[in-house]
Amino acid sequence: MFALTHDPIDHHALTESVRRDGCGAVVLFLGTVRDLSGDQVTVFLDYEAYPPMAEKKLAEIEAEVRRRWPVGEIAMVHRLGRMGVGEVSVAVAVSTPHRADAFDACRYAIDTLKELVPIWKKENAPDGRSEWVEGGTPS
Amino acid sequence: MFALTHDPIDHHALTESVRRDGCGAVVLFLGTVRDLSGDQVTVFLDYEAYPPMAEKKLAEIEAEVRRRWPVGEIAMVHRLGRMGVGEVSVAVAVSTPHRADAFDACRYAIDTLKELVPIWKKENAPDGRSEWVEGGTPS
Amino acid sequence: MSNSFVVHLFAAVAERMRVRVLELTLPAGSTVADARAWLTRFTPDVVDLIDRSAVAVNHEYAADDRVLNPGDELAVIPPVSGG
Amino acid sequence: MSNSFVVHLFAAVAERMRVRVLELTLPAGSTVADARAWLTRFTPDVVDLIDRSAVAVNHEYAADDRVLNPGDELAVIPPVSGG
Repeated sequence: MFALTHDPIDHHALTESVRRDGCGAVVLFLGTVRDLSGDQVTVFLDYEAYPPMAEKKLAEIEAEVRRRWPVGEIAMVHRLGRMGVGEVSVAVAVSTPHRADAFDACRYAIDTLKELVPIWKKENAPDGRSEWVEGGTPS
Repeated sequence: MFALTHDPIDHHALTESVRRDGCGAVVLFLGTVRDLSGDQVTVFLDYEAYPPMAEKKLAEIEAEVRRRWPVGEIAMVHRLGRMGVGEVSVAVAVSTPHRADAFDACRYAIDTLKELVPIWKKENAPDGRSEWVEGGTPS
Repeated sequence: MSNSFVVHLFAAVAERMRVRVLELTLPAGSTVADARAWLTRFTPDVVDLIDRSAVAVNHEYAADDRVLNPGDELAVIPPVSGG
Repeated sequence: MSNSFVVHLFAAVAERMRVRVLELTLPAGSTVADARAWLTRFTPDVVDLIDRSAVAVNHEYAADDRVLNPGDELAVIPPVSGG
């Protein structure tokens, strides 16, 4: 399961949604808005996506995770729009029978999401200045 | 923070308890009771601990995690007593500024917990038979 | 003969150009590289940024030698920073 | 001269021996190995299990050559399986 949403992410419900009787391990990753980016104070972030392509890439990541690990369930949700410090921008939850796979699968999912999914964030400083963050160049 | 408890683990509260404005990453690990152990059907588990030593080892793990990674907060809770399939036996939540550290720290914590903390589980099968599980030998 | 392509722009590119979608007309047989060349000629203030960006065709990252077909949807994908 | 030590037993060891705590009296200068030897003599049905177990002294894993001091708390720690 994956989703883009403008609403706050219910990461508790997300965690519960991946639990399975056959899976002894659940790993949840939460990305939250930090108060500092380097030395720069952030007051809020704006996230923008290219939705049809972002959903295509998320579907590919989900398929690849299921192909590589014995996943009970995987759930990835990215929030879009404006978020204040401490709010959850992205959540990835994975369940597997054993714990090493849950860690590896969750980490692969968030690493690949951050590398390939067309979503961008703009940091907004207290003085009103803002800057789009550049991560890696997708390829 | 670490704890041994006979009550159900509130892993949602645990996750919230580690969130920090300076930490952009939270990783939560949940260990849950599986319905199968190998080919053997499990109906419930009994967990037993050597509490003073378990608490000493948990304190050492927390200190080592804080020494090795820039941890905002870490919370480890292990439940003791009888648990049915699907219940959470252990939860570890860690926050750090960046995600690689959160994954590494959480994984180190649960791996070391399972290696060193004197806690044992007994698997109880539907036919009434039970068996203490042997993990690794601590050293 | 020429074809028209919808091009989506995002984030810093869209903000600096003040354009989020445009229609680009190129000769038949043009490639992703030709689309890039046109965009950077048209928008000297974001040349560096477009050079650092990927181009997607129909929601998939595309190499510069990819030939464009009628109806292809293009997008300039600056270095992503989701998560 | 001899000393007495409280020894805690757990899990399969405690269950098979039907003992969770016992007091062990050993000559002064005895080591962890001596405590192991006494326990395995006393409990032939769990010799294998005790051989696979660690011994903790005062809540810390201890090597076999560790000399016991009056008041030390011992525990037999079978292979752990928490988590």
